[in-house]
Amino acid sequence: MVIVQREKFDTGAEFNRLTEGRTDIGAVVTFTGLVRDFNDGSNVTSLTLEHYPGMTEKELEKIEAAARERWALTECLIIHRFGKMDLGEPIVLVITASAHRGDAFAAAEFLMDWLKTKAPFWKLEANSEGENDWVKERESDHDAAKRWQ
Amino acid sequence: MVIVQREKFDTGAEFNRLTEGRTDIGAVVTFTGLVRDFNDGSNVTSLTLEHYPGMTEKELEKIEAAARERWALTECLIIHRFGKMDLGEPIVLVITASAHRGDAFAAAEFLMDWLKTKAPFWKLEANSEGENDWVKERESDHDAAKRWQ
Amino acid sequence: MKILYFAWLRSKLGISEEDVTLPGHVTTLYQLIDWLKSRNPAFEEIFQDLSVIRVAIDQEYVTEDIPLGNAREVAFFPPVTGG
Amino acid sequence: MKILYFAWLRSKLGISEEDVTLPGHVTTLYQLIDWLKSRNPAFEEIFQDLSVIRVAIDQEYVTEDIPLGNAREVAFFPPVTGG
Repeated sequence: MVIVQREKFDTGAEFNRLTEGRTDIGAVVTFTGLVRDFNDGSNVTSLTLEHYPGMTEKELEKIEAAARERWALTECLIIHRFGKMDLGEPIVLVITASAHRGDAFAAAEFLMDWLKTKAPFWKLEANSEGENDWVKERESDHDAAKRWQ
Repeated sequence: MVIVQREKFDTGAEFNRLTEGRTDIGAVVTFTGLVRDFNDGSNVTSLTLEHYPGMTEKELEKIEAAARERWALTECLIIHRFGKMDLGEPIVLVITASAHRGDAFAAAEFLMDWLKTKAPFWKLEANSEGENDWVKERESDHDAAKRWQ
Repeated sequence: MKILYFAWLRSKLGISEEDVTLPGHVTTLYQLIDWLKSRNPAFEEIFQDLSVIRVAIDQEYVTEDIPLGNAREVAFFPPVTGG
Repeated sequence: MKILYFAWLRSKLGISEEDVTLPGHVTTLYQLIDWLKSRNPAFEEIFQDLSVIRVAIDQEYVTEDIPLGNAREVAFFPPVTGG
């Protein structure tokens, strides 16, 4: 399932919703990305995420479908926020559930790597000098995504 | 931190406790292992975990220290239960927090791989035929652990 | 045809979208880009280095010069930085 | 010296621990195993195939025949299966 929303989410509540009453899940991996106070050498004071409504959901659904094709997942959830976020707030959540831990780990990493290079989101960082900077793409994200080709 | 306990734990509550008020964490990975109704071809009805009190804690602390040496972790938590558990109950939790997702993912996988091959726990499965079987070690767990040598 | 701009393209241009009617000689993506550039120095500037621009036609990534066909929506944006 | 048994070793033997006083000629791990086996067919059986047994002396893994020294606790158990 794919959810794109402005509101905060609660990783623990999503974990509980997903595993409640299930006895066929052996392994659950969650990845939560949070707004960090430091990036590429500058003090971040807040983050604003812009996205491409419509295309975002489609891309995330393609990424989920690709993960489900590659690994045996009993559950798969992607939540990505947009809008303004304060330090420490959650940005993105990926949960993968499987009978075995190998599949859950690999799928969660894959989802994050592809999401980072394919989902149409853009980060605008406000820093302590009062500037607003569009975050640059990272070479390391592209290298990470190449692992899955 | 390492916790060995009989009581159930709540992945979401542990996640919240660990990230509360923090602005230096960019990425959090959780792994939760749950009691599954099926293993190696038989229907499981409950699971009992035996462990070696004293040595268990020491081994888990060594595993945590090894992870902290290899990756830049801002937080690291391992909870492992012992005693009788019903289907769907959580057995083990690993949480890793870092500035970057690569470290958090790698450390969580490493912790689980080493824990599976080094921490003195033994699973006794009760199945629907009324039998109690000690779970056999898995070759795949040893192969997974070898990745980190 | 609707043209969308995101992130620094949007902030540099000061617009997030526009509706355009293409002249008859504009039938491919690269022709569209050339035509957009010809209208205004601000567009000339943002399309200066196409290696830093990503394109989606009707919400699907496009990486080469393809015919626009019946496309209803063309979006221009920088490499993505979400997650 | 305290000897501990876990998992199927414990269930086959019917005991989880015992206190033993070693005879003077038992000074290494393998000598200890031989001595334990000599006492009783149940022990002979569990120690039949040492490749399926793991050993910890004073809560540290041991993989070869080492002197027992002042060890206070020796544990025997199958390969671990937690997590």
